[in-house]
Order: sequence, then structure tokens, then C-alpha cells
Amino acid sequence: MDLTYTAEEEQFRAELRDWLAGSIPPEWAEPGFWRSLDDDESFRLRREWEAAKTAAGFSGIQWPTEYGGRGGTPGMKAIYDEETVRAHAPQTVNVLGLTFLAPTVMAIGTPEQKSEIIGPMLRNEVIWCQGFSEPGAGSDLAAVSTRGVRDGDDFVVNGQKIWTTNAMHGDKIFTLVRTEPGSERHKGLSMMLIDMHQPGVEARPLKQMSGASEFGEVFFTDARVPVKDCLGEIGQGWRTAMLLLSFERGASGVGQYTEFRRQYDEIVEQMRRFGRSDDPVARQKMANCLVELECLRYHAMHILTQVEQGRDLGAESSMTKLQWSETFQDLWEAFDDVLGPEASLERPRPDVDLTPYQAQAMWSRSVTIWGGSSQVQRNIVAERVLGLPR
Amino acid sequence: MDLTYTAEEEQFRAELRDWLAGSIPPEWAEPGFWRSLDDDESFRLRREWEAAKTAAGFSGIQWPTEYGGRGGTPGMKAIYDEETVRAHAPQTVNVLGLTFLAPTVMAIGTPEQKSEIIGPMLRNEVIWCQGFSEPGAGSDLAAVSTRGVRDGDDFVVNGQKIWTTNAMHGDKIFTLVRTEPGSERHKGLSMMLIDMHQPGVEARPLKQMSGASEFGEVFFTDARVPVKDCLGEIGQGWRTAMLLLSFERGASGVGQYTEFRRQYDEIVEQMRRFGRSDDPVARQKMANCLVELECLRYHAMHILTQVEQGRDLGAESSMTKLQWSETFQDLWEAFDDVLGPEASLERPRPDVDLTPYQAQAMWSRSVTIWGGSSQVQRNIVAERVLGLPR
Amino acid sequence: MFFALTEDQQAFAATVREFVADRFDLDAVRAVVEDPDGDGHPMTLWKGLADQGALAVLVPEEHDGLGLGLLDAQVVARELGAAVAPGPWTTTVLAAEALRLAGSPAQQAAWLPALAAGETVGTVALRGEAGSWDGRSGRGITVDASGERLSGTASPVDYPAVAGLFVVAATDADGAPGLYLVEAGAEGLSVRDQRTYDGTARVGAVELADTPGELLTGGTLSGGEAVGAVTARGAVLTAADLVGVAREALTRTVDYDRDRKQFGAPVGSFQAIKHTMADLHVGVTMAEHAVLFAAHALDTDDPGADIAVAVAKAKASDAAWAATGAMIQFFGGIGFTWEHEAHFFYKRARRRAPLFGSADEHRERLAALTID
Amino acid sequence: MFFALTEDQQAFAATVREFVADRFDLDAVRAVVEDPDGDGHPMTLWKGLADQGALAVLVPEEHDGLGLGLLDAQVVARELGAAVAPGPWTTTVLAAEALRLAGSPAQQAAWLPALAAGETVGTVALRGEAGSWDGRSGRGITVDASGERLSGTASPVDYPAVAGLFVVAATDADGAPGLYLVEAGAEGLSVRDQRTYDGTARVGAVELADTPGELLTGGTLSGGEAVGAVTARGAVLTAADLVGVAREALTRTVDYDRDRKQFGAPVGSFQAIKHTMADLHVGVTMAEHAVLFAAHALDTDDPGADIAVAVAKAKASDAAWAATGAMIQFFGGIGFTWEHEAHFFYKRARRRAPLFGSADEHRERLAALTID
Repeated sequence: MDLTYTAEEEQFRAELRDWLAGSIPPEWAEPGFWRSLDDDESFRLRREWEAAKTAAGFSGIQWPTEYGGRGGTPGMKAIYDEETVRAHAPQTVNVLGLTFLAPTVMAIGTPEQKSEIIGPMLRNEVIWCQGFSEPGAGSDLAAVSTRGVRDGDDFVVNGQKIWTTNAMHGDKIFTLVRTEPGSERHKGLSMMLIDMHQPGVEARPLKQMSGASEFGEVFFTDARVPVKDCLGEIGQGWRTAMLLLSFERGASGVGQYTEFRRQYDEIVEQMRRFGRSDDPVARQKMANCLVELECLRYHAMHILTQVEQGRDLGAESSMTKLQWSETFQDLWEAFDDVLGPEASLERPRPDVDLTPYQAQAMWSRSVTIWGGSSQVQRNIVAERVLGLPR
Repeated sequence: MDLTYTAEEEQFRAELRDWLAGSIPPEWAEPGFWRSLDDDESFRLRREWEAAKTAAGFSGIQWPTEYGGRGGTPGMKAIYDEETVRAHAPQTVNVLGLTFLAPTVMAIGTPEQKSEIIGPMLRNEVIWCQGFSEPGAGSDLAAVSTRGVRDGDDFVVNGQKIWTTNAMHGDKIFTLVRTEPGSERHKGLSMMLIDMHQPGVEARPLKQMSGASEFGEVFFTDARVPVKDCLGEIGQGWRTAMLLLSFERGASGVGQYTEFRRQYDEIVEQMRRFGRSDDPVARQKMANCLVELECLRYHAMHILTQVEQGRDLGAESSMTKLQWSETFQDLWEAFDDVLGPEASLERPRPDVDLTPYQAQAMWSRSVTIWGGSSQVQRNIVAERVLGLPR
Repeated sequence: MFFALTEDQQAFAATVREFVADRFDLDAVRAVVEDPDGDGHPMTLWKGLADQGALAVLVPEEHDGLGLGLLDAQVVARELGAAVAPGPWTTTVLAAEALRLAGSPAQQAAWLPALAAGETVGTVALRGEAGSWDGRSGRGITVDASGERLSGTASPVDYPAVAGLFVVAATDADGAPGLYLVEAGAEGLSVRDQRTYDGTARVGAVELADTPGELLTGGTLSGGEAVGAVTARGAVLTAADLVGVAREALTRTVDYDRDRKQFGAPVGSFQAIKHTMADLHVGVTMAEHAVLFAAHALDTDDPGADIAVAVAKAKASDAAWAATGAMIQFFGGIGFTWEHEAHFFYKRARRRAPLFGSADEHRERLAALTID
Repeated sequence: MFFALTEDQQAFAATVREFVADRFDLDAVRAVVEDPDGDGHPMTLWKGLADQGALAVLVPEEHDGLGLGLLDAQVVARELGAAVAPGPWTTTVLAAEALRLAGSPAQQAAWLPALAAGETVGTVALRGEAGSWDGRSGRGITVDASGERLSGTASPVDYPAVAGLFVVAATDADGAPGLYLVEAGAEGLSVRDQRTYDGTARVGAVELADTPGELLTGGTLSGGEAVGAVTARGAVLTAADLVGVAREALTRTVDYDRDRKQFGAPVGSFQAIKHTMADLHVGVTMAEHAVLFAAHALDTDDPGADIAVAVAKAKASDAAWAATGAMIQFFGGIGFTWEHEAHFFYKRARRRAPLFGSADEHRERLAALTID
């Protein structure tokens, strides 16, 4: 065991920390800050801050320098995740593009796609959305009804996607379209890169139970997509999708731990405020969340080690998803539980605004659903890790 | 709501209580008493006591008087269950015969079967075993490999049954045998009543993890069974079995509650002894068991009402099984948990013998397996009560 | 042995259920939820409930009530929970119960007819901010030496803004607890809106500053017994509401997953989901039993009533919490949207679960009753 | 970043695993279990472990040890747990750790070589009967004013009957805790057999009556710190044992259910069982991580070591409890029989889970560290 980073990595941490200290105003650290802005304003602020971050050399940490990345190590990426959370940096606006699309384009994109997509994405000149789910399909990504019909050099696309993050601020969307009429499930799909600024594409916000709108719906009505804007082979969209999803597997647990651990402390602070911190039963519940949080931290170090050793994580990422999502949900379940009747009041006292906490607690209900529900992840662990029969 | 019993029923209670007070020696109430005897001695004592109970008119409470029963009400049966537990009466030796076989014989037995089976069973002259499970089949009762081949007026039976209660003390066994060669699952089975005192039948005790042997295995090697000793039609054994199992559905929850509630108090007593009764976390765990125990009590009253109203309980008995078995297991899980390191010691102090408690805790692991595992019961509730698709 | 509702009680339940379904469906609920600045007290619903005697159910006949029991009242609570219906029904009934149990004939005559008719909205203020329901950690409100002036803060109080009458638990100068009547508009009384995420309710803190209050006295119960009796009835009616929420959440989830397809099969055919639903069904059924028993135990002064109330509230709180969480999970993404009704159930369950004592508090109460 | 065992450590684990599999399989375990009057200390196993350096692993090289860390030692604990192997390995290692951490050079020289070679069996007596592991509720043993005579009772103590050396936590006349050496056969020392249902261990109460004891002093740690350090190491090694039990229980269950058929399909294809196994796999994996981290944290004096130890013990206790309970359930009836090995795992997990602090006690410790 050696849980330290290299000197070069620590040097990177110092530089990043410096830059973050200078670029993040103190008010961004307040729990309610981002909720206090309207959606467009919040997005604009984040977009600009992140473009500046790219200019300062702190984006695309592990990307090759030829793509404008930093060419860093997995350790640097883990440090990046940790330090940005610690500094209260805002959520990445291009998260799905950066996580999924960019590495896929690097791997199988045409030269034109590489040059047209990656740089502008990194500089936030183009915001990418992901369109993976369709209404009612949930975690079943092969249930694609959106269809594309060839018309000269274009496909004409009709259909609907749902649970699209940043749908209202997206410029382009990558999405699976059924291009072989009559095909079923994983066959006959193509991965398309679709310009959202055209008459045939309409995005609508999807309001969540918390009142916020992190997600949206995207409707395609005779949207036109040039054939050259397919990523990977036409008809082989499922293979592209699987490659794309494989890039989810990384060392993000370090950042998640840092974030959730801070949330733990914030909940503890509220327990103290409302006289609950001496209750032995409430203490057990919180401490059990801490057990799982610390395990997430160790797991992140384990995964980082695997990545550094060049091992394929494969189905292990399903364990990571289960651990972080269930732990996060349990933590906010504990918030509701240990604060008693105060938990559901927006302002239990005139000087206390619990709405940011309540929004987090409600958001926590979604994390076991999206990105492959806990039920789907358990199937994967049982079948692919433990080898139980289908 | 009217949670009282009729005057006639209360009169029955008074009589039964009187008789029990006079027939049960005080030492039978001590936790370790029955374990202190050897198996044969314990069985003999119980058999004799119960024969006396029959003679006193306190067996077959709900059975018609023509069969030697008392012709009582469901309420009297509930009172019987409650009072026998309260008086520390021993477990019935003919339990599976009385519960399952006798009512089935009354319903579909031949006149000879009725006269030959029911009276001797009630007087404990013949002890009946049940042979429902086969090795490895678990809750899958249709997985019957034991086969019977017609030879003149007999069937010649070969095969093996497992999890047979009282196997070492049984005189006869009722069991499913595959009488149509090549048949599968529910088809081609016959319910046979087999004399265990013949060379072709051997019973072996099955030692449990607690060291006790409530169960045994029964081996058939060219055992001979007269054709007239089939119950119900030949080849229709599954139908007979389903009828038989339907008699499990009754008001037994009242007795179970009484027993488990006493066990709760016994565990509390040990908590006090070992200084654990003030621990708020241990108190939560015990109190949660109490919540479930009290719910079992209410549920028993609900079921008794249904029975008195003549309603068919159907799949509702799966809920009863889940509630009592999971609650009982949780209660003894709490014993292990709240007593800490003392829980696993047979004699933590010279004057304290925990072995009867530990045996109970280990026995509690079996109740979610036999009689249809919790998994099987959940399937039944989901499909037959909630109507979810297979 | 008859552990069930009578035909009359079942008919009463059906009447309330049909009325609410006809006249106050989920669209009507949504209108209240989406108007958080509104009073959350729709008159169509209130008048209909009054017409059906739902407000008079526990009030003695001599005060224009129906003179029925808590078992009858819980029928209404359950239907309102199942319909996630807004309004001050529970608190009005509890205020009337306080008067019935602890009030003098004059106090009863002054208020009960108006409460039974729905002309006056009542509410109860039993807990100090961040305090416990049993007063162990002190009450929020104290009475001065005159015995007639109250000061302090109580929270959460349901529907304080529309209440005409407040029943307040307070500690007098000798440290003795008791229930006091405070009228809306009384000197020094102010209501601070605390706003809850449960849009089917309106909640505030009640702040009293040397406010005139009248001790409930001369009835069957007084002092701490009276406070305890009203809290117990609040626990049972809240448990009934939660059971209604839980049952309806489960039924809707089962109905949806019976048909919804994923991976080529109905979601409800996946065993892991079936088993979750089966366990929830058992849990909700047990909670239903427990609420019936607890209501009956209070109606009949059963010596085990203390245990029964704690069991019912603990079980119903847990069942509602579990069933509504599962509702969101097993509706998939759609259950997480504002447009879907799942969050009405979820938020109502979360808010009400700790009222009149959380599951943990009631379990500790059970420990005190059976271990100490 | 390297969060894993080194190749050397993996090779060490493989050596221990293969030795135990070859020379001390489940039949050998059964022989010990079925001879409860025997000493539970088979020499084949003990000598083999000594030959492999498994007893010397933590002992400094100047005392004939290997001078390795807890990370290396937990490798052995885990393999012994997976093999449900009997014997006083854990307690002997802990006694040596007490000497290493708190003993004077002379005390170390007197005992460590014999402990490292397996010539002397050591054990630790840290808890009073029905007490707590952290001494909050007082210790079972006190020291008289001379500082050299000990009286009282400690329990549970593993393998007291075969121990040549006892390391005893006791409170002196000033109320200060410390670790004392007591030799087998000392005046006033008696061992009361308490017998446990876990046949893979032998347990008793150690009763001292004015028994001569020697304070461990002159080492790196002393007093309460020394007691705490040995308890922490006991917690981590027990957690490692429990993780071994849990992983092996899960692996055996998965292997069995992959093939076993019911209702015409492999039991392991039923989704409810798959999901239970998946959750157990995640839980056991997290416990594995936690034990590695805690051992490393103690080895490196990490400032977060207190948290790490509590996390590891809480998680491992829960994981072993859950995995062995599931083993019985999902082997079906056979897992409940004496002939089957499931009960070795189940009983070992149950007995060891509360040792050196239960999951609840360690969670309370976490609360104290992060909430107070």
C-alpha cells in the first residue's frame, strides 16, 4: 500500500489549488447559492468559469495534449476531482460530452469529427447533450423508437428522448437512432451527432419533484442529420454506445467522496443546531452513513490503482455505482430522518433555510434510477462479476 | 371491532386452563427442560401427556364430534393455542398428522381410512410423519423423484424424503410418490400412506446446526404400499397435496404470538442481567421486534375473523408465514445482537445457561426455509395477492 | 371475535372515498400544491367533509356531533391520506378531541358545535421548536403566574393561518403541563409561516407573547394526561393518514409495473421488484391492522392502549416511508418528475412520519413500557 | 497511489491459504468442532503457521520476528477466517503486539522470541464480564496498591486454557488503566470454561485473585494508549478474520446456487437471490477495502486511523453477519444441518462480530469522532 501521489502529481495539486482559490468567489460555497440564480444565469456563469479553467490548462486532465488536454495521469484526474469539490467549483456544464463523447471521438471519430468536436467542447463553445433514454424505457437503452430515414446525404430523424441533462442549454446532442426499419433491440442503430439549433429539434425542461430542472426532453420532428455526423459505423450504433459508456469507468469516486463527506458534515451541523446530535439512535444512523462513505473513499483508491495498473474495470463499475448512489441516498435519507419534523420545513427558524438540503435529499432519489438503476447494476454484478446464470 | 370471545368460548378457556394447571408439572416451564431429556424420553413424555389431553376432551378442538373431536369454534381453537402456550404445554407430537392429514382424510378419505386413521391419531396410538421434501428440492414440492411401481395390489416404492419431523418416532408417513413413469412435475403423482414399520423403510435422524434433531430422513427401498393406502385418486396426488396444504391456513398466529411474546420477555430478562437494558440502540432493536410481534397478534385476530366469517384465506396465508417467520428470526437475531459477546457463550456466568436460547436462535434460521421459504412466499404474495405477472 | 370494520364503517369509508375522488381528485390536489402562497384549505373539500359528518364524527351528540369513536374517525384520515388531500381536518378533529376529553361543559358548548360543523377550524400546538412530543425536553410554551397568559413558540403547527381556535400544550408556573385554548386574533399571537415541501399542507410556528389562554379543565382528563391523550389521538390519526398514503402508493406502483415493459418484459415480472412489492404489501397490511387496533384500544380504554398507539405510529411511519420511496424508484424516472403524482405521496409521508412522535420515539416508548 | 497488496503479500497469502487447504481442511475443522472437550489447538496447524512465520510476522527482527506490519498480519487472519480454522493465532499475535508496543526491552526479550516461534501461546484479557471494550463501564480487573497484584474477572478470553502468557488490561489503585503480564500457573489465576457454540474456538473467563502481574512499561505506549492500541489491533485482525469468513461464505453460496435447481431453473438465476448476492458482494468487497485501509493506517500512524479502525470493524462485522445468514438461507435446508459446513461460518461470524467492539460500538465511536 502506498496511498501517496507522486511529486509531480502533488505539484499539479498545488497549482490547481492556487488557480481555484483565485477564481472561485466565496459566495459560491454557500449551500443555496446556485439555487438562488435562475437557470440561464447559473449556466452562463458556470460556462464562463469553465472556459477560463480550460484556458488555464485545467481541463481535459488526462486527455492527450494533441486534443488540447493536459496529458496528465489518473492520479492527477483524482486530484482534480478532489480539489474542485473542495474549492466548491461548480458542476461541469459539458459533463456528458467530456466524459463520454470526447474519448469516443478520440477512439473512433473521423479526422473531421476529432477536429470539429473536441476543441470546441473543451472550451465550452459547444455544449453537448446526451440522448440515451426514451420515454418509459428507463434503464433499457436498447428500447430505441427514434427512427432515422435516409434521404440523400441526410437522415431524417423523428422521435423523442428524455432525461437529457442540460437540454435547454445544449447546442448538439449525441443519441441513438434506429436507422434500419424493422430492426429490434441492439441491431440497426446508429449513433448520431445532431445539431439542436434546427427547426426539427425542440427541447423542453422536465421539472423534477424538487422543483428544479436538471433534465429535459428533446423532440425530433423531421430533424435533418448529415450522414457524416454519425459516430462509428452506421447500423453499429450499439457498439459505439457500449464504447461510449465504457468511459464512465474512472476514478470519480475520489471527488464524490469529498463532496458527500462535506454533506455529512453539513447534516451534522444541522443536527447540532436542532439539538439532535446527542441522540444515540440518530448518531448510529449518521455513523453508518460514514462507514459507507469511508468505504467509498477506499474503493475509489482501489479503482484508481486498477486504472493506474492498466486493468480493465469492466463490470466493477457497477459496484462503484451501487456504492456511491446507495450511500448518497442513505445519507440524505438520514437527513430527513434525524432532523425529525424540522426536516420538512423550509424555514424551521427565521435564520435557517433548509431548501438547499431538501433539494439535495430529493435529488438523491434520482441517483438510484438514472445511469442504470440499482436493479440493473445488481443484475450486472450478479451475472458478470459473480457468474450467476441469466 | 369486537375483540372478545363468546361466553361459551370463555367457559372453554376456563375449563382448559384448569385442566392444564393440573396436568403440567412446574419444571416443564423451565427454558432448558425439554433439551435436558434425551429424544426418546422427551417424545414419550409428550406422547403420554397428549394422550391424556385427548382423553380429557381437549384435542381436535374444531373437529366434528363424530371423529372424536370437540366440535368447537375457531375462537376455541385460538384460545386453545393461546392457553397451551401460556401453560408451557409441550409441542404436539402428531402435529403434521393433526394439522394436515386428518382434515384431508375427513374430506376425501375412504370410510375405512376415516375410521382407521383419525381416532388412533388423536389418541397418539399412531404417530404420523410427513414426507414432502426431497433432497435438494427445497420448497419445490413438485420435484418428486420417489417412485412407486404397481405390483399386484401393492405399489413398490423407492426413493428418499428429507426434513421429516419426528422421523425417528413415526409409525406412518404420508408422502407424494411418482406413480406414472416418465411423468413430470405435478402430474402422475399419488399421495401414499406408508407404514414405516417395514423392512423397506428406514428413518435416520438429521442433526441440525444447533445439535438437536427435530428432523430426519426417510429412505424407501422396495417398500410395499397397498393400493388402498393411497389418499385421493391415484395419479392425482398433487391435488390431494394442495388440499392438504390448504389446512395450514388457520388461526395459529394467536399461539405463536403468545409464545414469541414470552420469548421477547425472556430476552429482555437477559438484557437486564448483562447490563444491556439501558442501551438506547439495543432498546430500538428490541422495540422494533415488539412492533412486529404486536402486528402478528393483530394479524392473527384478523385471520380468526376471516375464518369465523367463512372466508377463504387463499394466498393470505403466505403473508402470515412471512410475518411470523421473519419476525421470529428477527427476534432471535436481536438476542445475538443485543447481548454482545455474552450471546455466544454457553455459560457466560456459572449460574447462567444460555444454551436453550442459543438453540432457539439457531432454530430461527430454519423457519424462513421450511414450509415454503420466504422467497417462495414472496412470489405467492406478489403473484396471487398483488397480481404481478409471472 | 370481530377484528374488522363494520358494514357501517365500510360504507362511511366508501362515501368519503367517492366524494373525494369525484370532487377533489389529483388535479385539485395539484392546484393546491402549485399555489404555495394560497391557504391550502379548499372550501369544496372542507364543506363536503362537513356535510358528510367527517368533522363531527367524534363530537358528542349533545354538541351536534355523531358521537362515534376513533375507529370511525381513522376511516376519514385514511381516505384523506390515500387522496393526499389538503386541509385542516386532522387538527380540527384533534382540537375537538381536546375539548371533549379535557374541557368543561361550558367550554365544550362554546366550541364543539362550530368545530363539528366546520364553521371553525381548529389546530393543536403541542411541541416546542426542535423539541420532543412527550414534553421530555420541555415544552415550547409556558404560562405565567396568573395562569392565564401564555408565552413561547410551538412548531410545527398545521394550518395556523386558517385556524380560529388553537389548543396549546403549555407548562404552568408550577411546572405542570396542561392544554389551553387560545383564540385566533388574541393579543400577542402571531403565526410565522415555515412553509413545508409537502404542498398538501400548510405549516407554521405559533408564537405567543403574553397571550390570553384558557386552561381546559373540568373534563374527564386534565394536565399531562390530557396532553398525552390528545397526542396519542394525533398519533393514531396521523398513522391512519400514513397508512392511506402507503397503501395508495403501493397500489399505484403495482398497477403501473404490472404493464410497464423493460428489457422485453413487464417490470412487475422481475422477481427483485416482486419481492420488494410483496414485503411492502405485508408491511402496509400490518400497519393497517395496527391502526385499527390502536383506534379501538383508545376507544375502549384498553390497558394495552399505550403499546398499541406506539406500535401503530411506528409501523405506519416506516411503512409509508418505505412504500413512497419505492414508488419513486419503481415508477422509474417518471416518478421523479414534478408532473407525476409520486412526489405528493412521498413528501406527505416524509412530513407526517415524525409528527406526534417519530418511529424511533415510539420505539423508545415501547422499550420504556416493556423493558424498564 | 497503490491501494492493494504487494506481490510479496499476495504470495504470503497464497502460501498460508495453500497450507491450510492441504493440511487443515474442513474435515480437520470438523474434528475440532466435534470434540468440544478438546483444547481446540491442533498442533499440525500451529506448527505449520509457526513455520511460515505467521506468528512472527509482527515481531521485530531483533526478537526473531519478521518485523512486518499489520497489513501483512491481516493476510493471515483473513485466510484463517476463510478456512474457519481453530487455534490461538489472533490472541498470540495480539499478546506480542502488546509487548512490542508497551513492553520494556527486557520484557520484549523475555517473551517475544517464544511467542514468535509458537513455543508460547499468548492471549489477551481486555474486557470485564458484560463490560464494554473501551473500559467506559469499568474494567473487570483491578490492581492493588502495590501495583503488582491483580484481582477480578475478564471475559471473553480466547484460548485461556492453552495460554502460557496473559496480557491483561487492568485499572490501578489510582484508576489508571494499563496492560499487565500474567503467567500461566500464577498464584490465584484460574480459568473458567465458558464454552461457546463456535466450535472453532475455545473461550473462558480468566479469574484473578491477588495474582502477581507485571506492568508493561518502558515501551512506545503506556496506560490507556497501550490498551487502546492493542484493542484497535484486535479489532482489525478480527475484522480481517470476519472478512475471510464472509467472502468464503458468499463464494460457497454463489457456487452452490449457480447449479442447484429448483422449479426447473438454477436457484442462482432467480433475480431476488441474484440481487441479494450482488449486494453482499458489494458489502464484502467494501469490508475488504476497509480492512486493508485500517491495517495500513495503523502501520503508518495515519491521523485518521481511529476512524479507519472503527469503519473496518463495523463494516466487517455487518458483512460477515449478513453473508453467513444468507449462506444458510440460500443453501436451503442442507445449510441448516450439522453435516454441512455453513454453521461453522455462521457461528464463527456471530461469535467474533462483537469482539473488540461490536458494529454498534464502533459506530458510536465514529459519532464521537465526527459529531461531538
